[in-house]
Amino acid sequence: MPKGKVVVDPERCKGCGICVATCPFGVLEMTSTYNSSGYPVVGAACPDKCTGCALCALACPDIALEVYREVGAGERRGG
Amino acid sequence: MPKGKVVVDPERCKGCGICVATCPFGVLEMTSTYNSSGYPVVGAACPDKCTGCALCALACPDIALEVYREVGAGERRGG
Amino acid sequence: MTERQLMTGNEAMAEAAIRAGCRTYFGYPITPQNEILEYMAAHLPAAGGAFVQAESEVAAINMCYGASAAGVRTMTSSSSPGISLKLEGISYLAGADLPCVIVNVMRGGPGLGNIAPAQGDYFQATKGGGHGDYRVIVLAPSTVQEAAELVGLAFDLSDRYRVPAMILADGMLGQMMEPVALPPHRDPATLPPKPWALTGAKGREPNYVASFALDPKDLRELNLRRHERYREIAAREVRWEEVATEDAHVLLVAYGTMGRIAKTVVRRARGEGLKVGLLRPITLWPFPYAPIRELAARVRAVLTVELSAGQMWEDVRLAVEGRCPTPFYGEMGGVVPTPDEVLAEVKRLA
Amino acid sequence: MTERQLMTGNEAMAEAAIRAGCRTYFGYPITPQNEILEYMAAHLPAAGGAFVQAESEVAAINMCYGASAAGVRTMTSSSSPGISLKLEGISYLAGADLPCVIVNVMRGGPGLGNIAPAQGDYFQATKGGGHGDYRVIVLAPSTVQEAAELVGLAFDLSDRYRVPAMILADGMLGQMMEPVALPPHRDPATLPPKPWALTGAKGREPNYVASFALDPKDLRELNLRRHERYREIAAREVRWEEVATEDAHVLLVAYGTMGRIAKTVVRRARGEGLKVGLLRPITLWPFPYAPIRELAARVRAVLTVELSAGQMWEDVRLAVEGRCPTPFYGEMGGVVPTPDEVLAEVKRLA
Amino acid sequence: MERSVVFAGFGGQGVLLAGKILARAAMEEGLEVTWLPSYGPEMRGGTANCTVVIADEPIGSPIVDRPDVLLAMNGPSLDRFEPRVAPGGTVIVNRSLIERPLRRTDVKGVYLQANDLARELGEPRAANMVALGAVVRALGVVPLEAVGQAIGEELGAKGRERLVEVNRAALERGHQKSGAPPSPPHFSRPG
Amino acid sequence: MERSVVFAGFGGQGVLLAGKILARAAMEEGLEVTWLPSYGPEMRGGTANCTVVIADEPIGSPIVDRPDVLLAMNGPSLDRFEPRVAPGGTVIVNRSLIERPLRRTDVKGVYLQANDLARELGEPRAANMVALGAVVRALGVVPLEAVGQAIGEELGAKGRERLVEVNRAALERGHQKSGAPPSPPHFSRPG
Amino acid sequence: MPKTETMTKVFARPRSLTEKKFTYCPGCHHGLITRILGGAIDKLGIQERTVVVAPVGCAVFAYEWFRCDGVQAAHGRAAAVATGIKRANPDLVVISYQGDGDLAAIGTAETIHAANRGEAITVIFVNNQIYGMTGGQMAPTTLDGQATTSSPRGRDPATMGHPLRVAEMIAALQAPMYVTRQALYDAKHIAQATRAVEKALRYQVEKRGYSLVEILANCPTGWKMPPVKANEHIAATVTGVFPLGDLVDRG
Amino acid sequence: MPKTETMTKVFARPRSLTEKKFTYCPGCHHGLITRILGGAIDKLGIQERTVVVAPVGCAVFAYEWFRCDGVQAAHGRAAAVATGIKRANPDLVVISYQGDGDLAAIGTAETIHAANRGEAITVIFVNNQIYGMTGGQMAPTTLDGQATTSSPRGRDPATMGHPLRVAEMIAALQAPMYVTRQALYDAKHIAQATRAVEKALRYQVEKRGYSLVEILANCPTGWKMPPVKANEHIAATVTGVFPLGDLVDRG
Ligand SMILES: Cc1ncc(C[n+]2csc(CCOP(=O)(O)OP(=O)(O)O)c2C)c(N)n1
Ligand SMILES: Cc1ncc(C[n+]2csc(CCOP(=O)(O)OP(=O)(O)O)c2C)c(N)n1
Ligand code: SF4
Ligand code: SF4
Ligand code: SF4
Ligand code: SF4
Ligand code: SF4
Ligand code: SF4
Ligand SMILES: [Mg+2]
Ligand SMILES: [Mg+2]
Repeated sequence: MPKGKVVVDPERCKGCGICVATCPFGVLEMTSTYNSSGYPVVGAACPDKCTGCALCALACPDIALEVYREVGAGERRGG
Repeated sequence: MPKGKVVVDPERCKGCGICVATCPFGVLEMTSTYNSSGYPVVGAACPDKCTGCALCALACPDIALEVYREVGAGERRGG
Repeated sequence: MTERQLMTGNEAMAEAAIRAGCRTYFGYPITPQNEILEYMAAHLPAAGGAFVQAESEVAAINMCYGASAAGVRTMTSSSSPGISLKLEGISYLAGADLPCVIVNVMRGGPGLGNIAPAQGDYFQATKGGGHGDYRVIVLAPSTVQEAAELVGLAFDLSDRYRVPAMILADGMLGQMMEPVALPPHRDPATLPPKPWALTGAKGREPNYVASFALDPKDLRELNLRRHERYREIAAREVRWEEVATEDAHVLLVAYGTMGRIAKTVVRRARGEGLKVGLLRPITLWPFPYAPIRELAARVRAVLTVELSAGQMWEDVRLAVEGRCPTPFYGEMGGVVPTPDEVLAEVKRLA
Repeated sequence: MTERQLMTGNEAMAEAAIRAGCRTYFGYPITPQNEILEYMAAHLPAAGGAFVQAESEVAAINMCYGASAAGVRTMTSSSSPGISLKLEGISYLAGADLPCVIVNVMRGGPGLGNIAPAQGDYFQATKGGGHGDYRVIVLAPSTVQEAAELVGLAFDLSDRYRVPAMILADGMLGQMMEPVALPPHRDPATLPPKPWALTGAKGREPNYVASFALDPKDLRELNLRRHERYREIAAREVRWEEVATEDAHVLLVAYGTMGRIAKTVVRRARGEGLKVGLLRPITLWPFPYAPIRELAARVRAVLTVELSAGQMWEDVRLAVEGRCPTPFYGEMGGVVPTPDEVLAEVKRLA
Repeated sequence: MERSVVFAGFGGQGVLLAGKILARAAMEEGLEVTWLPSYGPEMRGGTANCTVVIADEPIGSPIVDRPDVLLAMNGPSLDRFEPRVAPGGTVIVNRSLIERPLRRTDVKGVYLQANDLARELGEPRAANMVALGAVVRALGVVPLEAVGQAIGEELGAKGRERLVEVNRAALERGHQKSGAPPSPPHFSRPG
Repeated sequence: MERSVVFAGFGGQGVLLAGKILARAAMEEGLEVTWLPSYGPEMRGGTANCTVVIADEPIGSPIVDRPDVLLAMNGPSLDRFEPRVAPGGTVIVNRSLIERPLRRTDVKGVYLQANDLARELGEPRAANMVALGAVVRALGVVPLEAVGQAIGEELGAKGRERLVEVNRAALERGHQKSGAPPSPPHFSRPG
Repeated sequence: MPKTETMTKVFARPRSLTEKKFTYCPGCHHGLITRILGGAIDKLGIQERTVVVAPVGCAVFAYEWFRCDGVQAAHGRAAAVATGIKRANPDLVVISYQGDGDLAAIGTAETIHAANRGEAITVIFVNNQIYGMTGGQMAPTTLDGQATTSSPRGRDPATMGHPLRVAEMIAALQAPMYVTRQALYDAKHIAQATRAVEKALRYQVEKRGYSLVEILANCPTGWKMPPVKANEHIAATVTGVFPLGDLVDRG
Repeated sequence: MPKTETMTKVFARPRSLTEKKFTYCPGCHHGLITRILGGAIDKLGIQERTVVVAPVGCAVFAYEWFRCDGVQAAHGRAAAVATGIKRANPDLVVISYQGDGDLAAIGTAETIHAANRGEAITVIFVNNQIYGMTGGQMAPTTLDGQATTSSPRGRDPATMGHPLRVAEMIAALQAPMYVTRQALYDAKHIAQATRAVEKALRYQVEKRGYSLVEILANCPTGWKMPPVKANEHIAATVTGVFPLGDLVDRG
């Protein structure tokens, strides 16, 4: 498993939950933090499980996620 | 052959020639008479050949023709 | 007092239409008047009427044209850009002498603008935004109660004179709730007959409805007869409200939402001892030229206040004709002035 | 004298547009302006421009909106009912500060009316038939020569002020032929640049074209800036013609086709020793209020003559403001009065 | 100076073209001129007409309430326009299609077998040019040569030389014939 | 007498409904009342607000330049509307979501844990009713019972008795809590 | 049935038509279609409850040719007007008579949505591949290469597209009950078209829903062809682009 | 490619998008489609010659989300506006972004005729079966039985018709180069939709002509469904009415 990292932009996240449902590895969860617009924000529950597959980011309607992957772990890109 | 008769309303006829082309028996022809709107008017060249089949009237765009047929000569109607 | 209900202006206009015997409604969504359409969708079928969400405003007004030609009370509603699209149809209704009620819940313009309250469609409504020499009766409510009442009046006037009638409201009036005592229900069967309507040519000559007359002399004749009715309407149907005009030094002229704000202005001004009065046109066409002209002879200034760059202002100046100064105070783009802002302007004049 | 050609007003306007650098035309057939569309179909492609027969007037004006946003001179033409359909689009052009030339070859109305010459769309053109507080520059030619010249002017003014410009002609002017000396060709490449145009965001920030501003304060601001330009236009661009006004007792005010007929009236009146003059507005918006006001102080009456029920008449009365009587003579439905009919009216006044 | 003609006939008789050729000739002569057609759907199947005004100063109204000359190519046109002709004016009557004399006595009548004359020239469609010749004479402000010239400009695309020629011949024939004494010929049906 | 309230919060917090219930109660009390919402797309995801004006004579403007009472259900609403409150007026601050005290000193602050109190009542969505209770007290022109009654009329479809009940309880809780001393509590981050 | 001596009248003007002469050009199929409609109204006995909606186009006068109630609609909006009438009074039989500019250009939205809603109206669509009334401009149905006054070098598909096939487009919707394309270039096709018009009206009388009869018509004037040649052109060329026959019959 | 310690960024905001936050509701597919478009513009390197035409609808701000030139069109007229731009300057890449109310109701005529003329534009058609912006009224694409604020008892096909299948309608025309229907309810379909959008734009860049990408989108707010459930609804129900896949590919 390649190692990845997902970074949430809390001011862009609207807490829709789509990334949570999309991540095949259960990395993400809703938090009880609200951003300045009043939306609950998503966070990484178990960041270690993240493979950097970027499926979450591909599905996020608000481009609130950035995804990183360990160097050499493959070339799949979403942008 | 049943015997028919075709009657032209010269004020309705616009001399388009469609009836002339339609009559299977060459009954009709363009005349050199003009009506009050200035249109040349159609007439029966050989009225005797008319079968009363009404094809001319069915094709006339200006309802300028009335067709009669000898009693008992069949029931085909165009109206 | 009849029982009062808490309703938005949009809902009240829709319910009032049903109560006035409106049995066909054709509309297309647009903010800030969607609640009219939605109310009709929910309630008109139950009243035995037909509701159609049209594919566009153009289709909607032409459906009204058909329904009206068929003799049934009909209404459409929209907001500024949507009304622009209806103008050809309104001109056709006018040209075919068909009654119809059109509600314009105005918003900020031009173009897409925004959805805030505005009064930038006054010219369009009163001078005939569509082509040709026609007029529509234009009624401008300033409260939810009045909106409900004027809808009923619009149907009656429209039928009586065979002239389309428009309710010229705005986003604020459409969206706000106030208590309203609704008018009673009227059974369409009891409305005056329409012998000209397309009901099937049974036992009578065919009826034809058209705005078409190829020969200029015929078309002139149709126009002259219609303008005869316009003159009758102008003579009989002018409506307005006066507040504290008897001894006023400054006369405000304002309609609709701006008219009710002007009332607060008058109250505050009088509270401060200023002799300020208000004339609030209720019919924008026919416009209350005569009462304004009369008051203009007595006051020091006639201040027109509008949510526009100065549209009704032209009619006010036509009424005043130089008898006194005619200053103007306006806002645009959906900005609504506060009573105090207007009051400050009044003080400069008083 | 440049070589004169015999052309209809419609053809001359189309050719003048091409010579003014118009490189996109979008239109839809309607009598009495079809020759503009047909001329463009035949000649615009050869000039390197794009001609599209749109599916409707609505589509045509919105194609203009796109082409104008792309920075290319663009024109559409229609007649009364078709112009009504364009009003939403015209309001969008105005709201997005886009130049565009719109030709209205007016016909009898309202509704389908007929195809004879009329001037029933004056209000629509000058007061903003569409929604919101906007204006379009309105130019009213009265000869084929002037039609050709005003088309060029319309393009220039429209570009300079970023305000749509309308040529308000009528069926007679569109259909009649007169000798015309056409203006020279202008190369679009030599026209003033349009830094706001959508040409691809290369080496610069993106350009956005819109009439949209959700926040009322923003929309107000846009409107105020636009009205600033309107004031500039009103100050600088008023155009009119005066005939025999110096010593006139009766002043005729008439535009377009009616304006040229009025010239004959003035000639015949002077021939009979009557002191009659004519002020012929060339720009209907901005309207020549000031010169009319000035003359009103000197004459016994200002007679407005129009092919309508009295539309420009309101502007004339706004100009005169009670300084003298303002009688009106009008025709409708495509009827055009003869010089003698107007002369008879003048004699009643003189 | 301001002179006006109404060309009226049945759609297809070429009255608009005849008027246009006259207008072009007037323009080439340096005169002011307007040509105003009846237009639109009413042309189809019905009557067509145009009005030409020629003047030496700017022309006010292209609509003419009392034309100096009327060319009536068919009966309905005569019925419609005869009453409007200016007193002392001229009415050119296409006798090939019109079977009644003028009703008015205060105008001059010129009777011309326009269609027959054209047919004689081998070009039946040139009846309008025959009539135009008569108009030119009645009007008296545009030289016949200028009108002949204008025919060439209007019709003279490459390869149409014969058409131009026969039309000019028709023009001249009409001009010449209309110089004949103006007394009305005999009509079978009085008007 | 004319008193006005602005209800402001995040879309979904039920501020429009709270305002409507107050308006209905005022109407049932025979008063004049207007309810004016912010409307349209700006509601989605952004803030929502409504203005209620209550008076004993016809109401001129439903737009209020200086409201007597402000209910701020979230931070952005407080930021936006605090400056507009009439001097001497009251601002009800939903402390559950707002982490700053009032900036102004010429208005009275009422701090209320609206969401927490609602959660305690087992109906987290009733925070708006808790806050409405405080509004009713601050306004002082509509009896609490009338507002309780209006809740029933707004929400009381068949089978929703429990909902009505818990909302009434929330209303009373807010009313009662807002009676407490008005001194601002401690805030972690100053505003 | 009236007689002349021993003869019976076998063809006469439909009773549901007025005496007015048609304003169409010589040979124009609009007149023929009017006659067919009149005949169908007679046959179904619905003259007293029919409303004819006339378009803007050469058929603008259509409302006056029927001894039925009639209305003249704005250009392109006949289907919307028909919708308004039918919804206001479902007992009426509503005929929307439209040209190809009217129905397939400016009226595209109204055409498609009335059909998609399944309005219980009958649409008579006169496809003559040209704007007749305004002097022969290109219509959406104009053939590739066909010269018109607004496509003087012929319709160029690269910039103007190919002819729009309306019957096919409407047939693809779920609601329409009957969609057919007919022609009138000879007696056989006139008879077929007559039956199609009758069926379309019968479906409305039987409250089955929407129907559209597209008719390939001539326009001798716009096409600059003598009428007989124009009819031959339909048979030889036009039917190749617009195939004849029923596309949908859910009756 | 920027790095965090030893890591490479594998997903980032497309360069052709501005920094502005979307104004859409939580979970709304409009945002996702914007991101996909931005990615495709990046990939084809056409940012400096692209013009985005925004509709009236929830995507009204679309023109401001791209670092490309942009224009806001009147409701329903985006295809006409796009036509005007493209005809004025054929070197531009013109994207018409439209909702289903915009494109399939009020804009029906402009939609069909731009497609029929084969305008060399790319139409992104966001079919969310509802009028999102105005508060959830029925769209032409609303499913049978679906309740909306203007069909409170559910869409009744008897009076409101069945959902309009736009891609099918456009595919029946002769000019369009590429017509496809896509969805976004899971990663696989997002990837497919991305390729479709790229292809549509590539065809325009290659001057091949008109393309339309219909995207079955959600509207959690209008449907009154949480976003994840809304996506499931598309997979389970909406695709049944609107089948996915390419309808035309003449590339
Ligand atoms: C809004 C509007 N646009 C344009 C016209 C002009 N117009 C009249 S008829 C017509 C089209 C005629 O073509 P078609 O519908 O095919 O009917 P046809 O005459 O060929 O039978 C047009 C464009 C109009 N009257 N109104
Ligand atoms: C002429 C006109 N009519 C109506 C409207 C109101 N309006 C704004 S958006 C919209 C429809 C939105 O629905 P859709 O196109 O499906 O876009 P969505 O919001 O669902 O993405 C309407 C009717 C308008 N702005 N202009
Ligand atoms: S998909 Fe995006 S907006 Fe939605 S919860 Fe995840 S990060 Fe937030
Ligand atoms: S990158 Fe892949 S594994 Fe990591 S959070 Fe996103 S979806 Fe889950
Ligand atoms: S009825 Fe038949 S035979 Fe007689 S003229 Fe007509 S077509 Fe010929
Ligand atoms: S078909 Fe009719 S109009 Fe034509 S020539 Fe024959 S009778 Fe006359
Ligand atoms: S122009 Fe064409 S469609 Fe119109 S009446 Fe003449 S032939 Fe018929
Ligand atoms: S209303 Fe629907 S389409 Fe509009 S932004 Fe919200 S979820 Fe998206
Ligand atoms: Mg046609
Ligand atoms: Mg949608």
